[in-house]
Amino acid sequence: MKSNSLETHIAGLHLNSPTMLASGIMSYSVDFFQRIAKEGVGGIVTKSIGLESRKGFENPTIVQINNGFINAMGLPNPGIASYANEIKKAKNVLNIPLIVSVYGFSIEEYETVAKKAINYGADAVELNVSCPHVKDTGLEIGQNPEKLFRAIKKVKNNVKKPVIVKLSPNVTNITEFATIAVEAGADALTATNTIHAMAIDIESTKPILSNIFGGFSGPPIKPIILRCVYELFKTVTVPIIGSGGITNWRDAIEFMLAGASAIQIGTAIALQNTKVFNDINKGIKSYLKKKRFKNVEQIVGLSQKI
Amino acid sequence: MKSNSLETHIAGLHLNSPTMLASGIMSYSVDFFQRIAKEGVGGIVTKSIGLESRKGFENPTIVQINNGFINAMGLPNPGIASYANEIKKAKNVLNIPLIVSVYGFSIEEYETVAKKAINYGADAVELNVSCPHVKDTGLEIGQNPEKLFRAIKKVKNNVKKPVIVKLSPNVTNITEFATIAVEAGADALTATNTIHAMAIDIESTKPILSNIFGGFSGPPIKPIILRCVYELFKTVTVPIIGSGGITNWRDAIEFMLAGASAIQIGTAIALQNTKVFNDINKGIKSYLKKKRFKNVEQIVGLSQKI
Amino acid sequence: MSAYLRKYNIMRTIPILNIKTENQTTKTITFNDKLCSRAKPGQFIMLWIPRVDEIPLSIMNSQKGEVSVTVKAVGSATNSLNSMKKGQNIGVRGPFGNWFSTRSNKCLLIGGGVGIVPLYFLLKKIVGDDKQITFINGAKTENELLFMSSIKILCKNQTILSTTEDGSYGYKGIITESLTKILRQEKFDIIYACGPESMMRNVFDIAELYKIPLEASLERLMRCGIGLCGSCVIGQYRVCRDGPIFNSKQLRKIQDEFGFSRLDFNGKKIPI
Amino acid sequence: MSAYLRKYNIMRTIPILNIKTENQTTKTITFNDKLCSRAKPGQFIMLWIPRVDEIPLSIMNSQKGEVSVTVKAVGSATNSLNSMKKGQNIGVRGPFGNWFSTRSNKCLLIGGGVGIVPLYFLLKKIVGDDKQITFINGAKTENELLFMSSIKILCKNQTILSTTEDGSYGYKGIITESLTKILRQEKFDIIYACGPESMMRNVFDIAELYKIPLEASLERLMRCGIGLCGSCVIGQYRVCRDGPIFNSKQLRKIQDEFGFSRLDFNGKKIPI
Ligand SMILES: Cc1cc2nc3c(=O)[nH]c(=O)nc-3n(C[C@H](O)[C@H](O)[C@H](O)COP(=O)(O)OP(=O)(O)OC[C@H]3O[C@@H](n4cnc5c(N)ncnc54)[C@H](O)[C@@H]3O)c2cc1C
Ligand SMILES: Cc1cc2nc3c(=O)[nH]c(=O)nc-3n(C[C@H](O)[C@H](O)[C@H](O)COP(=O)(O)OP(=O)(O)OC[C@H]3O[C@@H](n4cnc5c(N)ncnc54)[C@H](O)[C@@H]3O)c2cc1C
Ligand SMILES: Cc1cc2nc3c(=O)[nH]c(=O)nc-3n(C[C@H](O)[C@H](O)[C@H](O)COP(=O)(O)O)c2cc1C
Ligand SMILES: Cc1cc2nc3c(=O)[nH]c(=O)nc-3n(C[C@H](O)[C@H](O)[C@H](O)COP(=O)(O)O)c2cc1C
Ligand code: FES
Ligand code: FES
Repeated sequence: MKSNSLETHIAGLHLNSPTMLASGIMSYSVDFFQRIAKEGVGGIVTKSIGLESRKGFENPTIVQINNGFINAMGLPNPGIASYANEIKKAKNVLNIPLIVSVYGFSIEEYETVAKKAINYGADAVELNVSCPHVKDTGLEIGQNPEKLFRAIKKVKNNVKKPVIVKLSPNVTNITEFATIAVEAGADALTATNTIHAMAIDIESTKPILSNIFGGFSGPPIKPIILRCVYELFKTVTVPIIGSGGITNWRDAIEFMLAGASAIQIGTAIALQNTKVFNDINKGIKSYLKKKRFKNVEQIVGLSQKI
Repeated sequence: MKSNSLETHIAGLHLNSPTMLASGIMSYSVDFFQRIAKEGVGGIVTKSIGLESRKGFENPTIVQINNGFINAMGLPNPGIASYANEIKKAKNVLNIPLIVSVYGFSIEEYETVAKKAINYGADAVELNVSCPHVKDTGLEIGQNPEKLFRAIKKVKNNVKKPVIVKLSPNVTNITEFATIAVEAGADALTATNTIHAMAIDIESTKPILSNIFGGFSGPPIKPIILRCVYELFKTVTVPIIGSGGITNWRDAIEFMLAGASAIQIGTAIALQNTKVFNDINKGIKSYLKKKRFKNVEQIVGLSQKI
Repeated sequence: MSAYLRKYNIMRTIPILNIKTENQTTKTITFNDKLCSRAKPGQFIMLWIPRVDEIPLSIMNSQKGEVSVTVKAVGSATNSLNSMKKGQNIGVRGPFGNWFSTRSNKCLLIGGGVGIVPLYFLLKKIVGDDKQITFINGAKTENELLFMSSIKILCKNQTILSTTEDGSYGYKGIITESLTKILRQEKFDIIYACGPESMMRNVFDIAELYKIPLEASLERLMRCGIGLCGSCVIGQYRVCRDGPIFNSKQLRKIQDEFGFSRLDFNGKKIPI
Repeated sequence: MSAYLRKYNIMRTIPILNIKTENQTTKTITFNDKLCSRAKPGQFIMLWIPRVDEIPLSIMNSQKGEVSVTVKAVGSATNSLNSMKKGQNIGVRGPFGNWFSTRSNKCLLIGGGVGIVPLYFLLKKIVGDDKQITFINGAKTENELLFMSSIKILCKNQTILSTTEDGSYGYKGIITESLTKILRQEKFDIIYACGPESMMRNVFDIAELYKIPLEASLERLMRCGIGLCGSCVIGQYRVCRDGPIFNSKQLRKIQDEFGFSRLDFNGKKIPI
């Protein structure tokens, strides 16, 4: 295998570059995955998939505030049975890791969907225990230590592939939940999902999102999520995947210096379009060269040494 | 008394306008309070004052990220004994409410400082139980339900003036803490303090703030804090003072529609300078006129009706 | 790949300036918006009806800061929009997406139903440019043929071929028959199409046959409008961001889906 | 009220380009920075020494993208900065604050110790402008008189009055004596002053006596540098944002504090 300074390893997954597609972003179509594979994406996380199909919330499901977005899509997804075809097709045409994001309305649902996703060919699952706007899934589990533990444990016991847990930043102490996740068997952590937020239109005096509340993503949240990653790196030994406001290679480096082994890109696809993966990878490469690092793994957590 | 559409009432305090100076912003000098009084500030919250004087952290104590700031001043303050003169002087020269912000390293310290502040002439105290970067005060109390209750109760039992509690957004569920604060006797809530965050310099690979972590303020946090205010208005009946990223009159209206009876301005003083109070007040007035509201109190919480 | 500027996506809430009834189901709504008034034919907006819905609509006209959309009531959002009054607030984001090219000289515009909205806008923009234009519009019945009187004025030196399925106006039949008829006789530099997807698919197949470049305006479910959420994906493209206008080369890449399948609100592929 | 642009306050980390030793305690450090290279005399920067401190420093010179500051080692940050090597990274925010006016014709510049830094920058900028300039600099002893050789070249058609307390160079005595002496003989349109605050207070009192407009560059503890934190407040002013240059009218408003008291790191008023 040719040596590549951007190679990264996350819980046994081998990524050609540390830039991944975040869950819920353009993630229904394998054709689109192929498009960004050409841009050098290192791994792909699908839309969060549940047991049954879901329509999601009425529009508006997203609102832009400065250079951030508040979204309350409401987890629209075709359900794991329908999505099986996409997973199979993806495994046929892609040669980068495919991680299926999984949510459930109960611990059992998490387990069932995760098992099916792996059976259909997913290289790993990412448990979305942190969706801030759909009732009875996501946060209801991600903010409840005991449920969180049991959900992860159950999935771990039943799948043979890596289990990544996507944490919520909407908690008093994220390290507490990270510790629980790792104790329950999480092979890696994604930090984090979006931050609970809202927007009001002053002309109509009404909340804009149909769901009123949504999850805040993009550049505004970066300093908050960076802090989460920094705290997590101090606390856990499993790899951390950074997700929150990463828009350019500088942001990516900042996250890796804080302790992220890889990073996920969401909102930046709207802000910078699909070339963002390539741009970031190129930027990281130049940085490594300029600073005389041999590979990207050398900078992970480096800012902790002070 | 002349009728004024911007008049607001917060727990017995009478404000000529709903725009207040947030704690910690230019708040050592009464001369500066006079300067912004000319700009129409409705009420002033001082720097958080403790029992003893504190030097604060080494520089850098603040770093700008886009249009937000992360600060870790470390609560530099002269201590209540030294600050007595400023309080007395302020009461002599200002005819707007002076609210002394109070922090302590123990419940007793909160009580002592609050009592003294009121004795020296403060019109109210704002309990800072939410400073995100100084150990053993602020968040350590604001994130601990039981301590929070006892601290507020103790202060309430010992001062005859309004007690405002400034909440932290760095919690899983802010309404839980709000409920506790109100049960303990809080006359109003300030929502909120800054959000825990950090920044790393990629050239030196080091965290920028001397304290590593700090509190994020300014426009980026607005949608998050707005959500806090909206949730609080649903939960408590005491007045809410909004604080977080308010930069112009549109932001101010958005907060009031969400449920804030008044708003505090911090970071915008750097972004817009001291005229920001006047600009916001003028903007609110035009809005009320255009929308045919009689006074600003009519719009408080209006967006909750959907 | 279309441009995307942050300010386009910040919602502006503005009062409705004017409402015009086009026929029983369709109204034209006009409002002031600087950004949208610079939109080009083919671009669309996301229009918010407060606390009801937010839907994509093609821009029908724009001039001197005023922007119009033409809305056919087909469901709850469009019905609710069409029952709004002058002065009521709507929210607008956009303009989004790419636009029709305007380089070619001998143009054929073909639109069905409310699909002629962007073509009408295109017509207005190019009609003065010394081009040779053939405008084919079609609908079920006469009063569903939109903007007829304006189109007649605009096209007084050009060709208009109207088609109604019931023959109440112009040719009786379906619109693609008119297309085939004319292509047998004449060659065009370009075809612009908008309308029901099955019709556009037919137009595509015919255009391929006659080797005439096509630009078709596609519709898909839209949520974000800016290429993020995936609701509008077709093949490797996002209709909101990489479209809504697709040329023949692009359409060939998505010919398995174009006219056949789309994603529903659940992100599930369903037949069209 | 000075301008403040967001980009000025975003920290840039850059390598030290050059270091020049001025005397035993003082060095001049040069780096590349576009924004600062457009700074005007009197403006300052916040300079970050990674994981050590961040301190305010006047800009000493700027040209063609290169910027210099001159630093006297007086404590931990300045010592640490002065022991850095070429190529090491520093962080820079700024330029901040207002600047000296340059309208007047007959100018007197008076600076003590490292306080002549901004005056030297001012001198360089105005010396070619057909002005009549008197430059008074002072220090304890000869080798603390900064930039002497450059100043001599710059001022070859102007007046230089140097003063050392020990008489090792120029007049023996304190700098304000030189000022009084010259004001008895000559009238000036303006006096520019920078140096220890007690000296500047004396300059102020003398300037008031002789009714000559003064612009003095003040120093206070600085944290944010942009008018937010209150560390640098004097009366109603923030030295970082409303200053650091204050004119006679402003100085009169703060005469109870100017030269007498300042805030310490605790925000407590202490004597100067
Ligand atoms: C780029 C684009 C331009 C359009 N231009 C026009 C126009 O100029 N005039 C016009 O009348 N209509 C236009 N439409 C269609 C219009 O958006 C739908 O008619 C409208 O959204 C229907 O909403 P509803 O709630 O009234 O109907 P519903 O009952 O909710 O749905 C009826 C049908 O409308 C479509 N639809 C519903 N919601 C959406 C959505 N969010 N995005 C896309 N399609 C949706 C679906 O096919 C659905 O089956 C355009 C659509 C797109 C994608
Ligand atoms: C607008 C302005 C321009 C300045 N220009 C220059 C210059 O061109 N060259 C130069 O050598 N010095 C300049 N200084 C002074 C310089 O900032 C201090 O010498 C330096 O901060 C001392 O830091 P230290 O850690 O070495 O010393 P310390 O031992 O920390 O302090 C020594 C003294 O320096 C001052 N000081 C310390 N920290 C700060 C701070 N954050 N802000 C302001 N003063 C502080 C205090 O008076 C303190 O008592 C300027 C100061 C200001 C406010
Ligand atoms: C439109 C949209 C949809 C999203 N859907 C999901 C989802 O289904 N599951 C999930 O775990 N995260 C979802 N997210 C969160 C993103 O994966 C990502 O963690 C978050 O947006 C922060 O990263 P960013 O700032 O790069 O966007 C979604 C985000 C957006 C903006
Ligand atoms: C430099 C700075 C210092 C602050 N100091 C305090 C403080 O001492 N006590 C406190 O309760 N809040 C303090 N805050 C928080 C502000 O009062 C305010 O709640 C927060 O900054 C959010 O509002 P903003 O976005 O308008 O700045 C400080 C904020 C800043 C930026
Ligand atoms: S509507 Fe969201 S990607 Fe097109
Ligand atoms: S240094 Fe903060 S206000 Fe001047």
